[in-house]
Amino acid sequence: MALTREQLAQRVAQEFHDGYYVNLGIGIPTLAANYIPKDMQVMLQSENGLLGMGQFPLDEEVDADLINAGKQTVTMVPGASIFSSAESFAMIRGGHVDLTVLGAFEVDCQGNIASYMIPGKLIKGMGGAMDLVAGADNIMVTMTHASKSGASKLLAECTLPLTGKGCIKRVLTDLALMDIAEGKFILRERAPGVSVEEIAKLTEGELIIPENVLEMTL
Amino acid sequence: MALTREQLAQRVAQEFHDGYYVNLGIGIPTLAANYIPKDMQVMLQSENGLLGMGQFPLDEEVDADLINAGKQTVTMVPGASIFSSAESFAMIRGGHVDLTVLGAFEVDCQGNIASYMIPGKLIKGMGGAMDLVAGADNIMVTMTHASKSGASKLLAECTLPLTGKGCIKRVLTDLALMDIAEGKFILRERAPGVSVEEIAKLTEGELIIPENVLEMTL
Amino acid sequence: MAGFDKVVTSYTEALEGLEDNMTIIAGGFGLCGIPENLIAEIKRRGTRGLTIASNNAGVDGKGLGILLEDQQIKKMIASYVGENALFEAQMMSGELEVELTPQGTLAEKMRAGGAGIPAFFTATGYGTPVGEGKEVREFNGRHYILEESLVGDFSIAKAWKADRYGNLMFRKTARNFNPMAITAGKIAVVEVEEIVEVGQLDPDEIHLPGIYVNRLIQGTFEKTIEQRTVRSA
Amino acid sequence: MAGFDKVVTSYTEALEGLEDNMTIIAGGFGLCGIPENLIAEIKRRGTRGLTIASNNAGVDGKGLGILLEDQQIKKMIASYVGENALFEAQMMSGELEVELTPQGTLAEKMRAGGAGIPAFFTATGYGTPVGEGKEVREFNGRHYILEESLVGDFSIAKAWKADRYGNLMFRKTARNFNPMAITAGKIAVVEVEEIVEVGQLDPDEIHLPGIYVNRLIQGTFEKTIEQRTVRSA
Repeated sequence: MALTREQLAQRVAQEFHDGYYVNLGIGIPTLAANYIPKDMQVMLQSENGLLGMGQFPLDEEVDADLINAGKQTVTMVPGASIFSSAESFAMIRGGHVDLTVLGAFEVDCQGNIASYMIPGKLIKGMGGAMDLVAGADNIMVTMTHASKSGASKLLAECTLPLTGKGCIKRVLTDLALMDIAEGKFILRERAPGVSVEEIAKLTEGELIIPENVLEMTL
Repeated sequence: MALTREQLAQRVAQEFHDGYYVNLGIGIPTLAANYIPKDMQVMLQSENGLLGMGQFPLDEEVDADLINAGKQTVTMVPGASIFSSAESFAMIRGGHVDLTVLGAFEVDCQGNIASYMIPGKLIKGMGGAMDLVAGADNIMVTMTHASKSGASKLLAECTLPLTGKGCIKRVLTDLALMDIAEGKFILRERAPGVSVEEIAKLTEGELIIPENVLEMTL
Repeated sequence: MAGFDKVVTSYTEALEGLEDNMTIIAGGFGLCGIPENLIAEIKRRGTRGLTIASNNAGVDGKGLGILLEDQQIKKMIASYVGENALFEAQMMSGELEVELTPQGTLAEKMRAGGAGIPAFFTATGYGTPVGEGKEVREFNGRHYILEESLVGDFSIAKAWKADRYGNLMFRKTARNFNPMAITAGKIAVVEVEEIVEVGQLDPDEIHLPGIYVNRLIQGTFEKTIEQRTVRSA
Repeated sequence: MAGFDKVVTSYTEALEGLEDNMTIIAGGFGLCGIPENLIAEIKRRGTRGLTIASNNAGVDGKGLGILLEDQQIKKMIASYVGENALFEAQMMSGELEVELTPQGTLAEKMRAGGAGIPAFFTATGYGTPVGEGKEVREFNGRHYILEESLVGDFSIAKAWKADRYGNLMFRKTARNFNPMAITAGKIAVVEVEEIVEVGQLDPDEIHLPGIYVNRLIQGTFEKTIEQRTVRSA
């Protein structure tokens, strides 16, 4: 069975380590914050200028001056700090954030990512995504493995305009977890009940299948 | 009569305008702060990270954490602000300081300045001087017109390593005030009792002498 | 106004000298920390042909979005232009020129503009449409592109508290692009919620020194929330 | 140490991993805001062949000056090296390599190093010995030189107050180079006068977020004044 959004978020959360500063993109990555293990501290960076983002506010706590990068009202945890956009991206570009998780339209086996534009159809802009993928060493992309019509999103070469070149090393889809190295996808884990064959069929870029492919534990 | 240090400082102070942010170098420039007219507000920038430098502290006010660029203990005026060295030089390099006054060993009629090094003899470093001369539009250099042995310091071409190239437009010496334009010194004012001939004799670079050369009023 | 007192008392005075075809650098992120009343004043003045650098273009009917209604903006330099149907329509039709710029690059271009740095290298955008036509150089085995700084004829921004000298404090994430935007404008105009007397702000707690500010005005703010998201108790 | 608690309890632990021939970025201006005890610990460890980037090299017997006594420093990157006879002697004799760097360029090189910017253009030093061998480029009719950023294996710095997560506040002009120096070190070690509990610092008043800090230690400081200059009442 393909992973649900909640299951994707759970698997993302397994990438967290105690003491990690993490930037979570809009959508599934943001959900992962709900699955931080109780005995672990993770601090969330929001690229509009907040380190130590907390949960959504109670109705009476709502503050128009306190939002996240998705423009949602948020709160701060103890130990949070506020800074300018230049400082925020100094932090990101300088590689000080330990883990970045974000969505994409396409990823290819060269580590390229396309996530911000579908020419002629969708032009919303890259926001901070280009800086995030260029700045982080440790990036996880989350996306569906294929389109609804069954077209692979894990390509030999991205077809859409790139967000970043050669920067993605790990992709989590609803079917599998893969690393990217030396121009190939390497299958690391399969979603519970999903076969290696099914994953291979829906992966257009070259896929290495090691002898042991673990089933994800969620 | 050549100007005294105090007179030089008085003449420097005539360059101030109400509302000017000013960076004063060590020595005579710093003395100019004593001659800010009573009805005028001038704010002093110290490049180690202080805007709004006040007078020296009373003995009981001395604070090791509050010094100027000359490492002297100082105070702050109301409305002062503190910032990092990067911010301080962003301010300077970005041209936000209205007037910079600093000393020099040599100036030439191309607007070059040498002030930080005498090869084989004196190597103290440039500190902030190179940033100051590169960043400011409005710079006044103060220096003696000639060495004790009578060698001109206002040259056709500097002989010492440069602090900045083509950046000086105004020089105040103990004998004269000169502008620099199109490869020439232009005599603007002479010190009280000093003749145009004497100034010309001690100026090696090409000197333009307009019809009216005012005597300085101090 | 004398000495370092930057306070002006009307929005007309605040934007005096703003003319057609000028470049404006604007603070704010989404509708958070935007100079609402200065934007309204630009609309009132009817200034046209503007180039505006701002992370977003507001939403329909709010923020910089209101300047699109009468086509006052010729060109936007922004990182994200979603949430704005009119914007998309004008961009698609070619009425509005758009230079999509990564958020961190945009912030750094403003900072560099204010700091006298004409250009810098960044890995952001290398190998993407953003890098097209830009110089590529390798440092320590990685590829970087050369980005030039941004300066504006005016900058418009919003802060929380100021003293009369224009020393500024920002509040929470309404800080965002505001400090850098201010440094990058030849004439920097800032509106704030509160102006206090000189000496009332702790010099160590000032977020941006008044040297960058040319005009200061106290306003009242609507502070529209784009995504009001709450949890239950 | 768990989670984000950066506090270490000994100076030995604070500089664990510092080895011969490493590069250190140091905060401080003159003797103001210098990491006194971390410098003393480097002397105690006897680490040699160091490259140190710091605005000054201390004075004889104080600050980084004490590392010159046993010739622990191979190379200094500094803007001003006056007030230090031993320094001048070692420089003149060629024992000590010195890369004189303008103060603003040095600050920006540290900031760039921490911010992932490998190089930037600046007018500072164009046409001077500092510009020799560096690329020159014209932007808008002015000449600029290309300066590369600085990163260190370690950075050592001093702040005033911190919470246990390493969020920092500096005091008066002891701020100086400290914030940038911290960002430019792979392992950033900061000593402070006071460590408070998490949540006690206002997020809007933090000068440097703890994300840049790896190790934090509370110390006591001598705070030598170089030029005690007073006025009479």
